[in-house]
Amino acid sequence: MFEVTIDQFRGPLDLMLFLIKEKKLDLFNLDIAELTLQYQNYITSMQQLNLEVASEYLSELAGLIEYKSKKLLPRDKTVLEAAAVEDPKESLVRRLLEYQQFKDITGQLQDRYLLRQQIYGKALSRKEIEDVMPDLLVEGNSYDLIRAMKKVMVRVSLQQPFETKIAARELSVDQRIDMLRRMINRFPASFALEECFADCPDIHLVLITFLAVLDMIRLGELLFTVDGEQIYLIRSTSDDGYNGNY
Amino acid sequence: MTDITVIIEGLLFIVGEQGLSIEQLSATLQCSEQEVLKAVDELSVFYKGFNRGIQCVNFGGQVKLLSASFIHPYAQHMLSIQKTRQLSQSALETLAIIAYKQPITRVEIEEIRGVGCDIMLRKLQAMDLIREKGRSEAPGRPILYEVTQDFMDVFQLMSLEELPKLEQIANSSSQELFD
Amino acid sequence: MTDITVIIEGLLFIVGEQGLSIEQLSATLQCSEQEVLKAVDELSVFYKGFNRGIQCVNFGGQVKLLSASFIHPYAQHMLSIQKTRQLSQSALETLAIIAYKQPITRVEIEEIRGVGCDIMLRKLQAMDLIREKGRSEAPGRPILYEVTQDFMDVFQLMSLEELPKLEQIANSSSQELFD
Repeated sequence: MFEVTIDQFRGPLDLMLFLIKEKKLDLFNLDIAELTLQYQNYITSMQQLNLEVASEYLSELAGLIEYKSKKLLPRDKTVLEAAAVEDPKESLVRRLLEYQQFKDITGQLQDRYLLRQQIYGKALSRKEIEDVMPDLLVEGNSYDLIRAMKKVMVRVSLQQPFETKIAARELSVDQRIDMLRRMINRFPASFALEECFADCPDIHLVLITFLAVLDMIRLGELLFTVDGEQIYLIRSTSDDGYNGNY
Repeated sequence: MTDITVIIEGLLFIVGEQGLSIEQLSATLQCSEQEVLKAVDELSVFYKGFNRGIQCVNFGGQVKLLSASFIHPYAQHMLSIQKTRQLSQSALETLAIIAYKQPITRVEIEEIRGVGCDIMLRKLQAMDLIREKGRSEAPGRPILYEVTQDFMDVFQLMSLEELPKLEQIANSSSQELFD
Repeated sequence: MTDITVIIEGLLFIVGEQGLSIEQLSATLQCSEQEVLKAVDELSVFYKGFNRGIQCVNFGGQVKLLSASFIHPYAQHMLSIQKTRQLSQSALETLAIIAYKQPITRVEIEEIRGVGCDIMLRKLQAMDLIREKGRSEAPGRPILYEVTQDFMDVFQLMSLEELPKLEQIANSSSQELFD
């Protein structure tokens, strides 16, 4: 049984590279039948765990099975040569090698990115040169703004299904706390406990939410009072020391 | 320069024209105000010692780096020949979100755009297109942003009412998706 | 430092993090790009030569002053700077492919990665790390993507040439696969 989950892979090629390494397959003399078997086992075990397997993984699986079955068919050399098609094995190996190259470069990019995050620029000195600043440096009109807002809205509406999918997945208590913090911002200073469950599609999330609320009370972010059978939560107004001033 | 002087130089650079007080520096570096003053002196002398485009000044206990004044005519020339700047798509999107939803916090903008926009907000602020408008009541009391008078000028708006309602945009954009 | 170097230092200080291109400097100072390049070199060497809290960099032809990296912990302490965000592996892969193969269409990127990346491309565009660069002649005339000036900045690249050659990576990585 694998201890890794599908989420750790960035796609079917990443998974194949993992299997090739894990099963010590020879990339330059790739046994497609063996790779197909391993890949299929993996996908099946993920599906048995009820993990969602993206369609990309399944379409590559179909491709692998096709390669494998072609290999089993009796070869007709003349047909193959006449068609002058690339050997499917070679093309798969080429794709894997190319993908591996880009996978390798990401480490370097990540390092460079993190280093750059640690050095800062300074803002434009406005006061120093105020008297020489021309009035308008920027050009634009209201149509630019409306178009930009349209783009934002289209993107948000396209992303909605993805976000719902994530919400329906299992959340950790910490993740739920982050969500609650944002939700609670929009609530009045005191509100009923039930408000926190308003977006819970199942009992599991209700439980996680309850744990999250308890934790937030422990952290002092929420206070609670009991009125009859009704529990009310109150946002703690204590300043946590954050002030954006220098 | 000594280590503490170098760190002070870096910090003064980052905060820019706002500068830092001797107390702030001493608290950050966990050393005495005497030591800070000595380091600031060393820094001023270092900048004076060379022919430099930057100077280090201490005005009433507020230490800052400034450009040397003979630079200003060049800066003026530079700005006058600069072509009008085109706002990038992400700048426009950020401005649009603020104009429609103001006052709004950084986190709320990031939720809508799906990407961080800390640097973008600083750029827009430096361009005087947005400004800080108090703080939200939310935990951490994050800064609220709103658009400025300059924003209205740049986009030729009499008031924000002139922008179409979001529902109108939504209707037209969903059509656009399917044609 | 020579006069022109001093003026460049002052101008770079004033404009801050957006920096100035060699062309902008040459137009402002009314001198050749060669002279500007020489002065910028002199400035970089001057900053490197001392133990300094500021550095002069050239990322993708945009010259700017930035704080030295060892200032980071102090700045973080003083300015309550938010934690550095990591880019996801998928974002990095997509960016790497574009940087090496640009201009490139979405379909070509998806062929290499083996997964769809429509939303990823839009996020990277919103972050100003990639931009549209016309359309391919291929059927359907798909959009071509390339990396932006901001990409050069966030990965501290003077030019894309600085990235390792792909063949070099291929050799080392295939070895790595089998040890």
